[in-house]
Amino acid sequence: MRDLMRWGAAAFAALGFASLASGNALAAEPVRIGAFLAVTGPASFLGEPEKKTLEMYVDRLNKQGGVQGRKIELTVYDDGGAPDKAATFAKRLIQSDNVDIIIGGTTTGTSMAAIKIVEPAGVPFISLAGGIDIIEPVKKWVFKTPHTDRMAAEKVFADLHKRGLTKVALISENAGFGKSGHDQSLKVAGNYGIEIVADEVYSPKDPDVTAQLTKIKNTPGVQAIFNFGFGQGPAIVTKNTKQLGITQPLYQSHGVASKDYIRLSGDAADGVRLPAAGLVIADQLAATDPQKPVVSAFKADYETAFKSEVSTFAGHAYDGLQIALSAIMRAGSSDKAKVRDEIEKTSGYVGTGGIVSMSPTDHMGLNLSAFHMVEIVKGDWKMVD
Amino acid sequence: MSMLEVEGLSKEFGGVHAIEDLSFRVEEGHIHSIIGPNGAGKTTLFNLITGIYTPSAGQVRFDGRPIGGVAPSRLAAWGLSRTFQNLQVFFNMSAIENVMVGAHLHVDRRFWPSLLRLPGSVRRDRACRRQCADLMEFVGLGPYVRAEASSMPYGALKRLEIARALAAQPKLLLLDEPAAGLNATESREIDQVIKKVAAQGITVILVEHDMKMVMGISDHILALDYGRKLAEGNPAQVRANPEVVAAYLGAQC
Amino acid sequence: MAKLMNARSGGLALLALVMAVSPLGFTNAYYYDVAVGALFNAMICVGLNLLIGYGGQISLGHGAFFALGAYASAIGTSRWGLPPLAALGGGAVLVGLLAFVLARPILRLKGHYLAMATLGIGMIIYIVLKTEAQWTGGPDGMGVDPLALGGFVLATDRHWYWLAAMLLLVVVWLALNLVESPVGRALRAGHGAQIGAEVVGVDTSHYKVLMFVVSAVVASMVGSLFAHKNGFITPDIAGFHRSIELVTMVVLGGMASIYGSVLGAVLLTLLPQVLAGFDDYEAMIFGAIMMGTMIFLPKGLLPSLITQIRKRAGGRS
Amino acid sequence: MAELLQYLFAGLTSGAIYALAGLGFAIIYNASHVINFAQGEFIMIGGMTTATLAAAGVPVPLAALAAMAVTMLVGVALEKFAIEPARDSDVVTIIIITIGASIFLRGAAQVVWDKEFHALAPFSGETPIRVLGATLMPQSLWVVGVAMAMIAGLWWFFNRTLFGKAMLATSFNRLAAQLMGIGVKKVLLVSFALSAALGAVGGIVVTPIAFTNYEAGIMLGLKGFSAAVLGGLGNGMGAVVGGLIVGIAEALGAGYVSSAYKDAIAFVIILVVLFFMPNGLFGKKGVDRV
Repeated sequence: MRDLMRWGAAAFAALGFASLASGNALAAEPVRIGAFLAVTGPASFLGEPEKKTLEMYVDRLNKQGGVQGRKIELTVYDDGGAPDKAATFAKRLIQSDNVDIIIGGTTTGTSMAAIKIVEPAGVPFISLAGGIDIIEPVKKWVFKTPHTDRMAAEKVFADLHKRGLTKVALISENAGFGKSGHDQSLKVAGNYGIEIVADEVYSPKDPDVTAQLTKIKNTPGVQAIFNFGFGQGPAIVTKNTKQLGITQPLYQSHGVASKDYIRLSGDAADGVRLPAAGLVIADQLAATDPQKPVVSAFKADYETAFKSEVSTFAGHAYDGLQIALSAIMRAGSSDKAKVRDEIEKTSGYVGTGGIVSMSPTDHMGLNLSAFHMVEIVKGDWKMVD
Repeated sequence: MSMLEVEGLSKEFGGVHAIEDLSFRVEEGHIHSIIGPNGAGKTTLFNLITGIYTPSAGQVRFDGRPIGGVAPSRLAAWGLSRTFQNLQVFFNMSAIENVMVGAHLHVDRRFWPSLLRLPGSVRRDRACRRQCADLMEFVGLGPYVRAEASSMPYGALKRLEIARALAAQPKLLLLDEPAAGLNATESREIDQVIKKVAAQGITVILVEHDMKMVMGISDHILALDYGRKLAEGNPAQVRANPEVVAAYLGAQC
Repeated sequence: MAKLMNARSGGLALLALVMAVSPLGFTNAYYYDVAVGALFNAMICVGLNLLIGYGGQISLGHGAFFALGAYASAIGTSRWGLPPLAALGGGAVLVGLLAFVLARPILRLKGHYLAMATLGIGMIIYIVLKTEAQWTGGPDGMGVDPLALGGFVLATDRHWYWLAAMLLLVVVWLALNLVESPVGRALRAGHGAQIGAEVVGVDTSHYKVLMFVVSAVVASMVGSLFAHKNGFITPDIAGFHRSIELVTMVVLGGMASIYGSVLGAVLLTLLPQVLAGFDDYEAMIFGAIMMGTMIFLPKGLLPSLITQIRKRAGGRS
Repeated sequence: MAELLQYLFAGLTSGAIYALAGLGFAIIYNASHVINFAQGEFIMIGGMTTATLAAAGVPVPLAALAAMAVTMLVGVALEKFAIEPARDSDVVTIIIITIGASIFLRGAAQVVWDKEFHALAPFSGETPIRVLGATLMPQSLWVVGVAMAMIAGLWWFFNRTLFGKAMLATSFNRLAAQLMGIGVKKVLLVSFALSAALGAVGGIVVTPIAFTNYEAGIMLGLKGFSAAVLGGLGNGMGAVVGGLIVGIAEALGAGYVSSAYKDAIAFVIILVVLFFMPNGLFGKKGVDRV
């Protein structure tokens, strides 16, 4: 029986929990930043650069002596894009790792799940996901850095409006990002005099979407197609559109604002328009653009460090970290309530995503001017406005 | 009325007749043996009688009722039970549990009392366990009452199946080669068991290769060859039948 | 000692003891959170083991029943204003009916065909949950209110831990009752030798159907609790991965071993937390552990362990 | 008419991809009655190896050969170190082992490669072929053609070569095969090597259409399993027909019913078929031996 008890204790306690316990308090209390990101899973090409960016800058800052003489301690967990895992890791960051602030939530789903944890716990939380539900209605402790899917839709519709195209076919990915973008598109289309005449979806890993596009092609009056999704889906949509000989202009969302999309789509991407942050077209920004030095520097940093092209997602993480650290510096401590107040007071911060000015009613602080409409010409971005 | 009536029974597998136009009767209280060389269709016949196979033609009546299309589990409720040549033992259970499954139709098997372990249900189950232990004793498995089925030797498993079949309290018991793989002493013990079973008024159909046993205990014998009836009668008649001797006994003795 | 593991009272007492003592090692609420997840999984796996381990029927779709329970509670309480227990019960009844209707045709299938059919049903439910956004909130999921029982709100992980621990004891007790009853014997017999069971009067398909329903209902009820506890659910909990995870817990812990399921569920819930620091190597290590366990302990952790102990103690007892 | 034809083409493209995935399941099942849930990862490894080698300037045919070799090596290692030692275990145990293997291989792929999507140039250009107002990409014909060639090759292997016949014999009765002097271990090893190679080929021809990344095997494995079961396990032709049915059902479902429910429609069809044909479309009916 005594053996048995020992065995039971070993199984339940030692095997698991003992190894969970992490380091104790260090001599000089560090600033603890926690992150839960979709480093694996379908959103991994968002989460991966986010993680790399956070690690690179935290490392660099620590080498320079940290923040106000305090080291920065970064803890990153991989939620695989699963909301229930994200909730657990958020809890772990708050209760076990005692972080001062949380950056993360690569996807809207994981961010929403974590909100349930951070709000009652009272920990500042800067999400890196697009969904507008994250900050609307405003939640006391929750902020976000990327543009919302609604803004992307608005930017696209504004461009369509300008070109006099009003009848639009929507095709979206039947998963978090695409679904939320789809819903927001339907909501704001009317404001720009746009009528959605076809509405199709595809699954994230479909190898072929010609069936959906054929339906769109045969819908009378379609003047343009708008695709909301990320990953390989939009590239397949783009290729299939060309295959079917569809001549109406194709719009993509900011979810594909990376060279990967162009690489995967090949020639078919020519002429595709999409809203993108300044980071994507750093070299094309006017010299007077206040974002130019920031995005150029970040782009250079990232690309030298990782030998791969910078993406807007990496930029979201960069912005999140900068906003968090400057708030901590302004607050003069890592006191959670003070830091939260300072984040809310962020004003005129020039980031990779745009110029951020938050307020008690706006926990993102970006406006449509943060987006540029770009067109793909001969395999490269060309700024349209 | 006969306990079992088989009329014009045929079964074919992909064009091959395993049983062809077979008719016979089994009288109540008899020990009725079926003999024949390997592949004569004895086991197929058992599978037809117990509802595991559906006949290609003909029919089987048990206690006056046709069994066509009736599930084996219903037939068991009618009073039909059997053992298997290639064991059908529950190796994932203990020996006594095997026998207790045999008593399935006679225990309280309602879901809620079982789930909640109601006292009455527990008490009845204990009684069932005692009866099954007695049955094991009866077939000579006394030493194995606490054993796991997976740890028992072949001969014991044969008897375990008999005990399980008896626990179902059948009117008709079909034994498929109960003495196969047993040594002479064990065979004699099985002999005695079958006689005791018959003495309780249970009709027995026996498939067996051990001629000494068959001739010794049978009231009636049916000889099969290639799925057809070769001969029928009491042991003396069958033994004297030249076709049987040629087809089967000749080869053996 | 091995006998003690099998004996109902000894095993239950040990389980209770371990669950009572474990919190001594919990230094903060997050430990409770993980532990509650482990206990929830343990309950589902005990139910699922009745089907898989004792009944010999595989299911790659139980994640969907779990999710249906969760959504029943989420929709019932937040959209229709039902009391939580009514929503939980209603969900369980609906899932039970659904499982019952599906079970007959499905359980005629064998082996990999059955695996495919259950997988297909799980996927269909997953797609419905993902698509019917007006009810379920779509892929981004929906929020669920905390569990309030007659004015008492289960707000902290500590409360949840004790509730889950008590429920697990009840579930284990009920499962042990069932396994050792005539119903459980009939079920096991159908797995051991189907025809052998049929000819003594066991309607084997009846018991398979029964266990399919029972395991689905358990998953549904735990799903309801999970929804309240987590506060937020998405269709992912109905997905293929969730179903596979549950089966893995059962098989890893040991098929046809109630306590094995508890062990398997607890270890596999903790493992990703332990591996969280391994970054990119996490998946490799996880996969390797899964393979290694099944290769070297093909009967699962607990049964193999018991065999080992028996072997060691063999000479003495 | 053109519309229907376009849907059928779409279904054919996806369906041929699923069929290729399903074939791998069929081969291993044939030799061992094991369902290898890591089959999708074979496809992924084939695609990833070819794509990265091609990107590094290796000619595609050479890259493809290398990819097949690499994948075969993985397949053989999987059999040798994971399946062989557990050969006599329960079906479910082996399922869990192969699922563990798929997680392991996925994890390894993200370490060896990365998490990006990789593309491969289509073998015969990107000019769509027009048929009666519908269009089809040449690469789709490659996929269909390769699937057909594989069916033919497998038929020849299993019916006309001694070793192929021996493999079939092993699947029917392992003991008898053993008594006949057929090395069961060798048969298992070859079946894994063969299906790994097939998976690699599938991955290579599919990558120009659907791209590949370290997780690409999940979907392909799932659809391949569906195709193999629908067609009847162990029947190569069945797996191909099953794959095409799933692909076409999805395309027609997306076209005429609802694109949100197209995957569900495919699963409903599989379920209905299984209700009426418990061994799939072309599966052998198992007889209980008593």
